[in-house]
Amino acid sequence: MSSFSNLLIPAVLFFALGAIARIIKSDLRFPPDLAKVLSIYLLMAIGLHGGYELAKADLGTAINAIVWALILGFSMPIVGYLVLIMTRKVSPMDAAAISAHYGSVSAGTFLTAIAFLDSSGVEYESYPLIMLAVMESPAIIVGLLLAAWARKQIAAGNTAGGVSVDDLDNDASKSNFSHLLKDAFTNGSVVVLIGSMVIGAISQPSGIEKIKPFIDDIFMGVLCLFLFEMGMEAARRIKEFKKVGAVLGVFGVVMPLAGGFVGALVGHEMLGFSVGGTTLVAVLGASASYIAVPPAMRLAVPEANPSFYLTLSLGITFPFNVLIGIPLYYWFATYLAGG
Amino acid sequence: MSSFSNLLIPAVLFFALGAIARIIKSDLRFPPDLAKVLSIYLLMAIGLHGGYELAKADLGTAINAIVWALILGFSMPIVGYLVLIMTRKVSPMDAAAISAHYGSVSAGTFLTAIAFLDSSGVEYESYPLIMLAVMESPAIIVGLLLAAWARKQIAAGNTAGGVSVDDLDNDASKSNFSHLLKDAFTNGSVVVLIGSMVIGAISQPSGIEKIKPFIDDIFMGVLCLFLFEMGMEAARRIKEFKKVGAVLGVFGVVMPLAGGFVGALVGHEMLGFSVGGTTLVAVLGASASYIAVPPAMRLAVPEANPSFYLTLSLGITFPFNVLIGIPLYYWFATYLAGG
Amino acid sequence: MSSFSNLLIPAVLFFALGAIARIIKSDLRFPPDLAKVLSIYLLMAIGLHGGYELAKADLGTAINAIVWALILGFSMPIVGYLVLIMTRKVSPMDAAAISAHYGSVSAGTFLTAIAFLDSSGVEYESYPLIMLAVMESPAIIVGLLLAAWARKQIAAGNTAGGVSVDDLDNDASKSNFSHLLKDAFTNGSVVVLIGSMVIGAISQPSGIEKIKPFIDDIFMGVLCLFLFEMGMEAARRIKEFKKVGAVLGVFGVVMPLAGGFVGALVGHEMLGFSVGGTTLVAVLGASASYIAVPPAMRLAVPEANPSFYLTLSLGITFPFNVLIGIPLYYWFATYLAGG
Amino acid sequence: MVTLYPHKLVNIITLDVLEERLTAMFHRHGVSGYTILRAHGAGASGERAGTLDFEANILVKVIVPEEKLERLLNGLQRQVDKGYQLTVFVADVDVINPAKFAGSLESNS
Amino acid sequence: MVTLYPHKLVNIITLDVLEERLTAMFHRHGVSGYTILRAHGAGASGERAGTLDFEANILVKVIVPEEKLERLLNGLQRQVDKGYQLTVFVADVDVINPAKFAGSLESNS
Amino acid sequence: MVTLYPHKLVNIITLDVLEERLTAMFHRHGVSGYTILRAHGAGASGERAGTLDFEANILVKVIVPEEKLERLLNGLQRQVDKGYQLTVFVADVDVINPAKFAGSLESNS
Ligand SMILES: Nc1ncnc2c1ncn2[C@@H]1O[C@H](COP(=O)(O)O)[C@@H](O)[C@H]1O
Ligand SMILES: Nc1ncnc2c1ncn2[C@@H]1O[C@H](COP(=O)(O)O)[C@@H](O)[C@H]1O
Ligand SMILES: Nc1ncnc2c1ncn2[C@@H]1O[C@H](COP(=O)(O)O)[C@@H](O)[C@H]1O
Ligand code: NA
Ligand code: NA
Ligand code: NA
Repeated sequence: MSSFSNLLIPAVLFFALGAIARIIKSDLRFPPDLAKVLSIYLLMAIGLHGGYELAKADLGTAINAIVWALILGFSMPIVGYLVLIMTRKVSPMDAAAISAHYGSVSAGTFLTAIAFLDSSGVEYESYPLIMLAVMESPAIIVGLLLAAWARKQIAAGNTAGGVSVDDLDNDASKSNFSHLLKDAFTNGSVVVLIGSMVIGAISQPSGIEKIKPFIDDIFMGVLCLFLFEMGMEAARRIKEFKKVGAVLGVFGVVMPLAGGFVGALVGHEMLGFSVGGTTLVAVLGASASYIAVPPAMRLAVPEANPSFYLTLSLGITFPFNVLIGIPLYYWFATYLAGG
Repeated sequence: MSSFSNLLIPAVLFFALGAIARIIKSDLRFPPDLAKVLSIYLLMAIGLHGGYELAKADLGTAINAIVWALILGFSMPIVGYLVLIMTRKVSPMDAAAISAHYGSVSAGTFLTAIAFLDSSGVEYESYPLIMLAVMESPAIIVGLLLAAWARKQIAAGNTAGGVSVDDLDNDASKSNFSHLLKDAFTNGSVVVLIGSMVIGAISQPSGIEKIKPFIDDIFMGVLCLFLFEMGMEAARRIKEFKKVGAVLGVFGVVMPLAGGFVGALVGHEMLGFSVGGTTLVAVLGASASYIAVPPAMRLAVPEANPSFYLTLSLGITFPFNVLIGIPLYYWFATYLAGG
Repeated sequence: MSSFSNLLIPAVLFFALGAIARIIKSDLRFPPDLAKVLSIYLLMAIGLHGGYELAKADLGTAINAIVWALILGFSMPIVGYLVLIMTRKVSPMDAAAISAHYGSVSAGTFLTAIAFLDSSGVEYESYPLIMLAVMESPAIIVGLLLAAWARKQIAAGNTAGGVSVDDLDNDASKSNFSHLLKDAFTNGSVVVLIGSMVIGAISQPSGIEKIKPFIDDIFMGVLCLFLFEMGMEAARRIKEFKKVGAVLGVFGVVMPLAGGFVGALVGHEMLGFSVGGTTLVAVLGASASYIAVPPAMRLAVPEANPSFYLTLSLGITFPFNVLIGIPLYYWFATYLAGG
Repeated sequence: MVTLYPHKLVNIITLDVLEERLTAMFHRHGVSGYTILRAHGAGASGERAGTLDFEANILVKVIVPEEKLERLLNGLQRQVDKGYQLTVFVADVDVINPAKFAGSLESNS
Repeated sequence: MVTLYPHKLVNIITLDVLEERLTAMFHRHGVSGYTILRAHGAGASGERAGTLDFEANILVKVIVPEEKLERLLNGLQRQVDKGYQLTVFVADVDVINPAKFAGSLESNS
Repeated sequence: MVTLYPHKLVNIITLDVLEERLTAMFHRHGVSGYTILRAHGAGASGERAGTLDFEANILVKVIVPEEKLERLLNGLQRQVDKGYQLTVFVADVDVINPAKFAGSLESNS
């Protein structure tokens, strides 16, 4: 099938339907807690599925994949930060918060890519899944480090404000940097995903068999519902494009392209994955988090303007990846495999 | 099977259980958002299913069905309005708001009819589904037109109150009648239903195959849960029967009977449907909306007393159709087919 | 398989994951209404399943099972009350409220036991299910009676406070003891469970067939999600252990052991069940309610301190049963069968 | 120009499971209506996280004309005396439509 | 020491379906923001249990400096005149950051 | 007759993700409890629709005796200085049970 036929996958069509509903100003509203429940379900299902597969996988390749996930997760925010600072369009705090989103990943985009590969009949390895789990946290940590560094620079010439370690009023469990690190690893999404992977890996096969209908059969339908709502949220955010400005808008497209390119190279060259697996690693590189990272940044980098990072990750990069990026990364993975 | 054995269908039994729970004053409460989530799911599932079927259907018949859906949707509220005005029991505003409900349709009743036909092993066409989607909006529009007309009549002798076009304080996006029309078409239920139909029609078959377990296998169970809650809501409303009075109460039974009769004739004579399809068109004619229309009337006809239209559509007509109407319309469809 | 391999059942592992998430202070939060929706689903599914099975069952055995369920449900709270009074650690009101929880049952624990038996390939009768439904109410009634008796004792020397029958200000529908009894039988959980059983028993088989995927296929997965959340709740409660004190803490382990022992004897000796069925009756004896009884006690015994009964039933007995009790009762049932 | 009429707003924080008990009392105490919001929180009796039925809070708001305040507070006090935990606080508010708060729930239904 | 600045808190209890209508009005009336809570309740028009879309309540809170109160109340009164049921009450509150309430939603977006 | 005792009700509108941060502060500031309601809204920083975790609001209510007000407001002001967006307003309320608000959360747990 043509690599652009992803537009005829139900998951992508529901994403578009959500966006259209918002654009025509429909009064359709999803209940406040639905997105949360759906994302807990999706993380649980991919975790269980992935853990089950990984228990049968090759340890050496798994470790290799983890190492490369860490390298991507730590390096991409730094690159993003430097690029953003060079644009001179945002403060250092904003640059730190934005770039943390790009080092992390979007499970929604990843799952859309899986739906795309499935409907194209392309096989893929299960290692990218463990990379997904691993990549949630490092970017948050780098974001915090960059923000702490930027804060220190600012504080050198200005003693007021900022989360500083010696601040008397701080809650002991928050102020300390080591506690911010802990937060990155006890993040709800990370716990559900990694916990489910472990359960998938160690459960008796008969037990897993019993929950298969829940995690496999209804999975695609639940994903459609999730992307339906996310389409509405993305369209709400894209309206704020003008606040963000053209330069940042371009960043929201170029950054995933660069991440997808690097991810594909890692998948193909370093990890020796098939076209499907390479596409998935590209998607990990390209996608920006909009579930786990925004609340973490709200809490840890209150000085950053959320309009910037939300509009970029949810309003620009997410729809770009879903509609254009995924088939593009797939095409590139095919090119690499053929080269 | 006997045409009254619908009382042994789980969906109908759960409706009854909900009503009983309320009548015995159980402290059972469903969370506030559950009905909303369930109805989004049901609309999505029937939309996808119907769109998929319709993509394979005959265009001429489909257009014919749409035309007749429009005729029913536009004419029934007008008939209802005239009857209500003649009873002299309600104001013109109330008559407009009530009759809009009867021109529209109830997806819950329609789905119960499908469960009834399924469990009786009766086949049915997929065209009534597109009629369901089409009939949501016209009735809302006619209701608005009737209310505007009534309001004008009242305003002729009384300058105070009412939503008038030249009201300075009105929100530009609301006051204008064309915007009220827009609201009828961007109504949340309409967007989910029609959007899902389009997706069902244009998606790749392999993609639809992947979401079948979500939209088909668990469908009846979700419908049971939905009707369980709706049974509770209907029973809560029926208590207000005394406020509504006997004449209106009779209207709540006669109107669906008339609509079911007309609908069956349309299904059999005009559209040439089988007994199953004819039953479904009868149900479209008979049922009154209690999801999409009440909020629209709250907003557009604030002068109407909601007790009237809610008690009639949810407390009287809905249980009447579920318990008695459906087997009756089926019997009538069988009679027509045999005649 | 070894009787302690229950720790490798996904349901048990998700319970543990929830507890761990809380212990490592993850920011994972489940939406407020999720537990409610999941427990309505679980009660509906086990009710339907059980009713369907029971329609095919032997009436004599069923009645016998119901009688023994009543005996257990009425006698266990009395025993618990006397033991608690003897410890001299709690007031009579607290003793009444706590012991009501132990006479009742925990559907979550019961379902985990079923998952355990399933994954061990052990067959079981369907009668324990009807016992589960029957045992919800008697314990509540005994709890109310014990509290009324204790209140009377206290009032003999003290005229202030307490829910007394002649209290002028009382709502007529609450103050009267007969109304408190009514509450025990119209309790939401009881209505869903018994209602679904009746529906499962009287529905046409073709109707039940249509809802099987909803109540069977996805059941284990939903149970995992429910236990995931309950693991978090249990861990939150166990922190309050110190408030409860060692003596009560011991009660929270000894009471289920005693109840499990008695239950197993009833299952094996009186009802002649297989090892699987005997294990389930033991679990009914051992488990303490944390869904239906706590709200009932809040309302009817406001003088009792909820910290006591919540910490005991949810924080101590529930995890004890899930992790240790179930395999132990199974082992004991095997022993009885072999003896 | 909109005229404002002074009234009393009685707020009650209590358990979700007591909702029906309270609203039954409101029917007997001649108030014209009530509004209820779901809440969670913490106090002397520990945390009420709101995830399970038995530890969810509600915040109940009842607006009454000054002359009905005493009777309502007495009714609430009696509930407290019976052991029900209510956190009660009263504020001054001005309403634009005093007729709305003069009626009673009983006469409506 | 924190300085407090007197303001007015306008509370509106109404139907969930009117939310967009009200917020559109706030944009036109120069208020700086609003906060909305979901609620259920009962009053002269019967019970609003909150389980179905068309009978859920909201409690809307708008803080305004005293000089903007009249204009906002007039706007609300006009909605009532049109038949929309609003339960409105006003309270005195003190804010720590008066600049926040001087702006308007329009100028933000 | 029920006696009423004047207290201060501090209201804070902020982000859901800051809840734990605030409640930790309450434990340190000697308040006796708090009540939290979920909300959505809009203000200078745009709309917070409440459908995604990172843009849901909460409305926090803390009742304190007058003498504890200053300390609590100072604590809140310090959070604002650090960049956290808090919308704070204070109202006068009367309570029926002043003993309840004299204690502190720390001493409870
Ligand atoms: N000082 C306070 N300020 C606001 N809400 C409170 C306060 N104290 C108690 N509450 C609320 O009242 C509920 C019961 O409090 P308590 O009876 O003290 O445990 C708590 O869960 C809070 O929601
Ligand atoms: N006296 C009152 N105190 C608090 N809320 C009220 C009062 N009267 C009415 N309400 C609220 O306003 C809504 C509409 O009231 P009504 O228009 O009187 O039916 C009710 O559903 C309640 O939420
Ligand atoms: N004037 C106001 N009245 C009521 N709530 C407000 C007001 N201004 C802001 N808020 C609330 O405070 C939140 C943050 O406001 P802001 O920091 O101005 O964006 C908003 O989302 C509203 O919920
Ligand atoms: Na990335
Ligand atoms: Na109709
Ligand atoms: Na028990």
